[in-house]
Amino acid sequence: MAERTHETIESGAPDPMPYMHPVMKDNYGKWVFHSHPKPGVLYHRAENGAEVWTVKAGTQRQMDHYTILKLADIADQFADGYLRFTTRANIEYMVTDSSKVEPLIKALTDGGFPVGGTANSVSMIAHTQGWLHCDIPGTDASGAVKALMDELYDEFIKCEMPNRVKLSTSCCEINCGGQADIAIVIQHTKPPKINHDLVANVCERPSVVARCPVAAIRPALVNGKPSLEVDEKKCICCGACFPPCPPMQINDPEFSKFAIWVGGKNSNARSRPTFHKLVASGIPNNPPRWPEVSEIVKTILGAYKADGRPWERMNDWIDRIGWPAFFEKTGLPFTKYHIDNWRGGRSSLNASAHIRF
Amino acid sequence: MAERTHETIESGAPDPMPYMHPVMKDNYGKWVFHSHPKPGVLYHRAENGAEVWTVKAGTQRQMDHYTILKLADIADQFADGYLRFTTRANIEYMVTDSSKVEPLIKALTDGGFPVGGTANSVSMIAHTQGWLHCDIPGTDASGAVKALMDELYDEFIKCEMPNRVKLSTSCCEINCGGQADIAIVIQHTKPPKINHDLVANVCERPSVVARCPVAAIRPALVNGKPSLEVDEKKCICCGACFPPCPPMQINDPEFSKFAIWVGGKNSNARSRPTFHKLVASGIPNNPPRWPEVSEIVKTILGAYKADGRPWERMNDWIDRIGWPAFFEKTGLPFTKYHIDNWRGGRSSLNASAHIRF
Amino acid sequence: MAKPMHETPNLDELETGPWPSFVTGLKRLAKDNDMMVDLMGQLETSYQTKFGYWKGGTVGVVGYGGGVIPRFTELKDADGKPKFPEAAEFHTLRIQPPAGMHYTSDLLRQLSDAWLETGGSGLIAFHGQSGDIMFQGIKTENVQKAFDKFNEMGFDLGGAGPALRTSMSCVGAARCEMSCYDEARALRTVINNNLDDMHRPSLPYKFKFKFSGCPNDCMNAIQRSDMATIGTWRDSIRADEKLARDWYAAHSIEDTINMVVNHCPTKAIQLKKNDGAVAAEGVTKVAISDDHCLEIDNHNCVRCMHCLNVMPGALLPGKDKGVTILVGGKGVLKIGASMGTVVIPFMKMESDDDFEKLNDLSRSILDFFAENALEHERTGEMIERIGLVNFLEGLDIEIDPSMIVHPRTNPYFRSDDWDEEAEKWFERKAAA
Amino acid sequence: MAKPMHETPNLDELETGPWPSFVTGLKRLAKDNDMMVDLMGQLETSYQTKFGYWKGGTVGVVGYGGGVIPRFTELKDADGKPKFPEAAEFHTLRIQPPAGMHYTSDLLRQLSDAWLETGGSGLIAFHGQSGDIMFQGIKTENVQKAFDKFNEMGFDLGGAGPALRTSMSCVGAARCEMSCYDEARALRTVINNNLDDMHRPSLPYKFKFKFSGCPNDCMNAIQRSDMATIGTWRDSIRADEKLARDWYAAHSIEDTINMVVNHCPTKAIQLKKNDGAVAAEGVTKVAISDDHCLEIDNHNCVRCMHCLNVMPGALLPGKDKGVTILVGGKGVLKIGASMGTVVIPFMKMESDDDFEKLNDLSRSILDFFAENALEHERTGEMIERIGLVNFLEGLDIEIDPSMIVHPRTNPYFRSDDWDEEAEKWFERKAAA
Ligand code: SRM
Ligand code: SRM
Ligand code: SRM
Ligand code: SRM
Ligand code: SF4
Ligand code: SF4
Ligand code: SF4
Ligand code: SF4
Ligand code: SF4
Ligand code: SF4
Ligand code: SF4
Ligand code: SF4
Repeated sequence: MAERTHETIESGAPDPMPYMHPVMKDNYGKWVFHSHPKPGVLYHRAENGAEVWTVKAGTQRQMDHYTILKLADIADQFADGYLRFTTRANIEYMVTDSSKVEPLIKALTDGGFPVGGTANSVSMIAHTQGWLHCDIPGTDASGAVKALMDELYDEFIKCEMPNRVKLSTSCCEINCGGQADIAIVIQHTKPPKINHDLVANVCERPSVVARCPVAAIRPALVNGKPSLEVDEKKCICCGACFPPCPPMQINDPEFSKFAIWVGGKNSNARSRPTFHKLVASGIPNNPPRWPEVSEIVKTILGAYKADGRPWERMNDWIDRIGWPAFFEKTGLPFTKYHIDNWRGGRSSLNASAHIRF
Repeated sequence: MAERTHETIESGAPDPMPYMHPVMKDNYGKWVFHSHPKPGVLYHRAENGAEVWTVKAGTQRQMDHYTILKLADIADQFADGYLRFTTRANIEYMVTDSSKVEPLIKALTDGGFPVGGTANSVSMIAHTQGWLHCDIPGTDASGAVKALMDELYDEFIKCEMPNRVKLSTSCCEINCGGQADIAIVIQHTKPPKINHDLVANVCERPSVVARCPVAAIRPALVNGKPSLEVDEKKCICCGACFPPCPPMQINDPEFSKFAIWVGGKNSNARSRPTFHKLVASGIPNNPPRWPEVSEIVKTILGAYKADGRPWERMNDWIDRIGWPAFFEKTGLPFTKYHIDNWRGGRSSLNASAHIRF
Repeated sequence: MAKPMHETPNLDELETGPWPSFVTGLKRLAKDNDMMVDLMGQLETSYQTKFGYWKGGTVGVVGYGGGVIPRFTELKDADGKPKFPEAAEFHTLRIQPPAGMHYTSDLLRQLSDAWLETGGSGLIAFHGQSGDIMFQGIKTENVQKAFDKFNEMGFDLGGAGPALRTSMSCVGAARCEMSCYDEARALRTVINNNLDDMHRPSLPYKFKFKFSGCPNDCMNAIQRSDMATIGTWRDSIRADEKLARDWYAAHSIEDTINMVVNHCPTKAIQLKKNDGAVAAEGVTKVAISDDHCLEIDNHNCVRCMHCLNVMPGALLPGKDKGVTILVGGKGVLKIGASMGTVVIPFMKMESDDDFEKLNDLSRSILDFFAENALEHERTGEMIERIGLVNFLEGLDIEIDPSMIVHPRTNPYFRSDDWDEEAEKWFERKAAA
Repeated sequence: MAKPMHETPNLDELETGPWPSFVTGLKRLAKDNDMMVDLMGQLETSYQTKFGYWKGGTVGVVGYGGGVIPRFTELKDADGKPKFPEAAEFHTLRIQPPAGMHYTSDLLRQLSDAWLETGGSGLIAFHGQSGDIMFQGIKTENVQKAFDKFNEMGFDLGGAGPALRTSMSCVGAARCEMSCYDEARALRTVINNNLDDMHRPSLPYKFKFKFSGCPNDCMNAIQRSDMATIGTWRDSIRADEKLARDWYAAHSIEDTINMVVNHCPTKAIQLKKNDGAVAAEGVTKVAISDDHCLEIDNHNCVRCMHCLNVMPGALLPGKDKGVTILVGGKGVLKIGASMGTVVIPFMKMESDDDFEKLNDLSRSILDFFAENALEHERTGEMIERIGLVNFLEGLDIEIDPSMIVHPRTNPYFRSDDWDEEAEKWFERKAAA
């Protein structure tokens, strides 16, 4: 390593003000109105009448140098050199002159960036690392998302859903992608295969034992070496033992399947935040385009779109029609796995005579 | 014992038909309408136009021979010799001639039986054995109920509550009285005192250990004899160890207090059935009239009566106004004990930004 | 008899006030009953010391292992002699009442007379919380005699201990338009075919059945019983326009909205302009005035009963009636109180066959409980331990989304055979 | 550079379709970047074998214990040599973005240029799920150089490992009328005063803060962070009659009922006849037409945001603004996912003092976590283990009924000192 000339400044999170569009800086905390002129466009007005139009476009999140330069150039051409990213890796350009909106949309569209993702559209999928970078992934996240967004392209550039739709994809059950209206998460279906030769050196055995949520792991001597042993009857294949102990290989090309969860909601609008619920599993992990996943996601979105009422999020819709109707309308099979048998699962059982017929 | 001449017939639950008022028998399963002509009176009409008026009155549940004869005589005089009891130990007389309603009411009232308990009144308190008969009671049930019904007499004979009000009283935390709009349950506040001399002979020690919900009991040798030991830090004074092991005396004149719970609801009307929730505790166990209990019950009923809307049960009312308002309106103190720290308690925490100010 | 009364200053206080006084009753009995004199002595002591003085024991009748609650006094003097000897034994006989708790005056008198005649205290509770007639206060020596007398009259002991317990059914079909099945018949079918488990306690712990004719659940069955049978219906709510108009005439548009429409948990009932059009499939439509009608989307109605309760007769349960069955309700020991949860969303309850099926199901559940519960474990606790699915599989009951409020929220399950499980569902759907 | 591309038939498939393709981006980089050539080789292999090939390790920068995610290939030939040697090391630098993720075009270019210049792959993710700019793909030897360059530009590493993590705040005050406080300032106050815990990981496990300007919670803070700071207000919802009338003009009475009124979780908002009377205390009243007005009972409004969302500008947060703080949100390990729960129902967030208090509170919570959590235990799990009350007492926070959905339903508590606890409440009430 070359000689170091710089001394670290622990500067932390930078002040955004130097990078913020002047109209936002000037009216910081003074906005009073917004509307959705068209898909992909937001309009905000401040107390003093100042106006800003935001044009929002999808990106691939993992961007190369040249894509970044392209996005920067568009900012210079149309948006006074300012932009921001949303929490879902969409890009937003702010303009104070409404006449710039359409040219900006054209530039983005021509550049390959779909304009949309606002209001009651399907926004970009929150996703994770996958085979590109993580050490424990069961699938690829960027690839599955690219494939799925291709299919949902129309729903991104139009606002035709009952309310906002937030999707996430995660490449292991740790679920860094989070709770969502529809969450797509890879799921292991077989217990880990243990490479006993490595355990002694690589794993902190007591802490691995402690990690298992069902106490399925016991210390054991295998071929005279200290190793670990899994009670396969107990094991729920959660994969929690793998990160701290890679010789407990949980990933398996055949036995990693996608599961789909619906009705997660983080906002406090109307109902309290709620977790997403399992609706489908056993879906093949089928790169490069995972068509079986797209199929089910589209089926669910289709049912929601057809039947949901304005402002009903996915969970609100299902609350209104009931879970039996959800399975009916989507044609998804209801299995014993939908019935929770984890700690506290009792609270999800129907302790009432409330039944729809 | 004298020589036995009878051979047991395992006859089980008797057929009610021989004891059922003819109008009910004739129209069994064919009723189509009811109304509430006045407090204490029900009107039912059958498909074929047959009519029946029911007059309902309170009793002391634990009745002596002479009271029973009096009730039987009233049946003969006004109600064709038929009667029934409700699940809350109220008595019901059925008459097919509306002109008999008022004389029947008069006879009951004159006889000391309050007519009421129907519709949106406060019905009789479901209660338990207490010192009269149980082997583990912390208080008396019949006495506490008599004292409280004296205070609630007016609410029994009138229908002025937003909806039906169901009360219960239990003489230990086992709560044979059950979930109720307002439940009054004695509560121990100190760990059991162990009479070590008796444990070895009287208690099945392993099963006592297994009973403790917080694993606070350990086998121990005391003065050379096998006994039990309680970790007083862990013990939650639930009393579960006492029935199988009476030398673990949990009852204590000073440290048994009343707790009051509200919002339990068993019917499926509107919301699903729900459990009652703790609102007050530390209330002295003060025979013979337990005035402190009555005071709080009346305060709660008063707030509900004033603020509840028609058809709102206690739980519906509180759901609408929120718990902070409940504590505000009743003036009851909110303490750390209201916050559940038992298994699964997490689900009762406010995991949202939904807050009333 | 002539034992003088003890001083009972505390109990005396309970003779004041308008509510019927059990103390007055006890005193009246004590006039010619020494047992009651001494019972009052002990009870008064409890009021003074705030202590109970009973302990259990073993008392029963020939051939039965339960049904009597034995009570022996622990209130003794220095020599170990009971302070109130006449009430030193004060057992209770639990006797099952006619289903629905119907009585004639004669029956009441006969029961009460028999009680006194056979040595009972004269005190009877109508009824205990489990539904028994509780004959309270008798000495060991008289227990058999009293039982025999009741048994001759056609009455039988109820449950106690780790046994099938006495059951309760609501007034239901006898006098209630909400009733969706013959509750009394169901109770007698289930209980009377399983009396062995009541009279010879050998279950892991108690087991209770309760029967309510509709989801108003006047028997608190979901909360208080291991197996709750609740009436319901599958087709559309029936409406009576005349009664609906009558109801509206006595109320207002605001009442209709605030008291009926807004309380529907699923917004299945709506106030609509009266357009005269016919109702769509699955919709109950009833005019409440020339201007307005109510429309109920029955596929979204959860049979909560509220609108039927508010507008009695105007709205009535459908005709395709039956029951929902929930399992696992119980009190607070030791995992916290639990409500029953749905195991049979719907089952017809009309024909002899239907009742036979209910009987078979009850027997299977009792058997499963007997074989699989740990000692002193209630059905609800057993299900909590083994999981609902294992319970259902053990009973060969098919799973259904009506059994849950929502599917699982955690990934903690092992799904090797997802496809086979899915196949089962598709096969059932295809067969339906 | 001139390493030839590997065959990537699978990845190539991801170049079709309308959505921007990361594969196209990778390929473009690979043209003049051998690391990317080999990265694509390994990634294609994963697509074929359905296996990941990275493992972790230890790589960092001088003085810091975290912020770099090291990745070493495990895809090796028989001799243990990497099959794709140029991508054998492929670390990520997590860099904290400006709060709210605002950029100028120049900044973007500078960051991207610096990344290439210092040996980075040219691949950058805007942003990771925790909010970092993820500079993905650099060899160990270049890590320090790249960091130094970013640091000179005013950027710092984010969190990784058992440490304080990079935070996120919504666009909020910068462009949103719902915003109830200065989110960016709050983020920078809390994070930048606790950088030691970020850069030198020594907490029991990770700790995340997230900041949302209102209960819409666009940062998913309640679900995704150990401490969520959510904007709210205490006084009445503000109304703008002009905008309300505009909104109504574009809608209808049915829309008003179905889209606004019926979705209010507490029925706090009602449609009323426009009687011209003044609003009662705590009531927001706004005409939407000459005939009708909306009335909001603010004491019963739970600040869910729904009506404000549907009628933007017509209804706005009140003026007495501040934040609600929830603690304990986290992912699924190992007790199942948990949401944060309320520990501070309301706290002003305007003055310097207010921000100082937020800073103190954050520090106290971090300290309590550091001292009391077990290894690899998140805050939510710790609270689950020790109980919310112990957590609150440890932090000297007063209990409040807003912290719960309902009081306990079980009698499993020991209440010796009920009276003292009650007294505390009465004293607080008297003092208030
Ligand atoms: C830009 C962004 C914040 C940021 O700093 O990055 C944002 C911005 C806005 N959100 Fe959001 N939300 C953003 C992520 C979220 C998230 C989190 C997420 O996407 O993962 C949520 C919670 C989702 C959930 O519940 O699971 C979220 C829940 C809402 C809601 C509540 C929706 C509901 O009914 O449940 C509103 C209210 C509304 O829709 O009017 C809202 C409203 C808005 C408004 C209308 C606020 C305003 O007045 O400006 C903004 C317009 C967004 C649009 O594109 O239509 N925003 N919003 C985020 C854009 C993400 C994206 O690119 O799609
Ligand atoms: C990179 C990122 C996904 C992404 O592509 O965006 C990510 C990637 C990883 N997460 Fe995550 N998590 C990322 C955001 C999250 C989030 C979302 C958030 O922060 O809002 C969560 C859910 C919220 C939470 O904190 O619980 C999340 C919950 C986890 C967990 C589960 C923690 C739990 O208590 O349940 C783990 C497992 C662990 O920590 O042992 C984990 C572990 C990991 C590890 C470190 C796995 C490992 O043991 O090696 C992954 C490193 C991947 C890599 O090679 O870069 N990650 N992880 C996100 C961080 C990027 C960034 O810095 O901006
Ligand atoms: C007689 C009795 C059944 C029996 O076989 O013993 C009975 C009889 C009726 N009940 Fe009940 N209920 C009876 C106990 C109950 C119970 C259980 C209890 O009291 O412990 C409940 C459940 C309570 C709970 O939820 O905790 C109960 C919940 C209802 C409801 C639902 C109320 C609600 O809105 O939640 C209705 C519907 C109504 O009010 O119109 C109802 C309605 C009725 C009707 C109107 C049914 C009818 O059409 O005839 C009967 C009139 C009762 C009256 O006095 O006003 N009955 N009812 C019970 C009288 C008890 C008493 O003396 O007070
Ligand atoms: C007599 C009665 C109260 C009353 O005055 O009405 C009663 C009295 C006793 N109950 Fe009960 N329970 C009575 C109905 C109930 C009910 C209500 C019901 O059956 O609908 C419940 C709640 C429902 C349930 O079964 O969980 C009930 C839940 C309990 C429990 C808690 C069971 C649990 O799993 O949580 C116990 C404790 C036990 O069984 O070990 C218990 C135990 C007892 C014992 C046997 C206490 C003991 O260990 O000695 C009491 C005998 C008192 C006595 O001297 O007669 N009793 N008990 C009720 C029975 C009368 C009858 O046969 O009609
Ligand atoms: S979801 Fe799992 S595999 Fe994917 S980035 Fe997170 S920890 Fe890694
Ligand atoms: S996969 Fe999960 S359940 Fe199975 S052994 Fe590993 S940690 Fe335990
Ligand atoms: S509540 Fe307790 S003390 Fe009272 S009867 Fe039931 S078991 Fe006995
Ligand atoms: S009172 Fe309850 S908690 Fe205490 S030792 Fe006995 S069983 Fe355990
Ligand atoms: S449960 Fe239903 S059927 Fe039975 S009495 Fe109550 S309201 Fe009538
Ligand atoms: S019975 Fe059905 S329609 Fe009527 S209030 Fe209940 S759920 Fe609504
Ligand atoms: S959280 Fe609230 S303040 Fe922040 S961007 Fe979303 S809507 Fe606006
Ligand atoms: S913000 Fe308040 S008034 Fe508006 S919908 Fe939500 S709870 Fe109701």
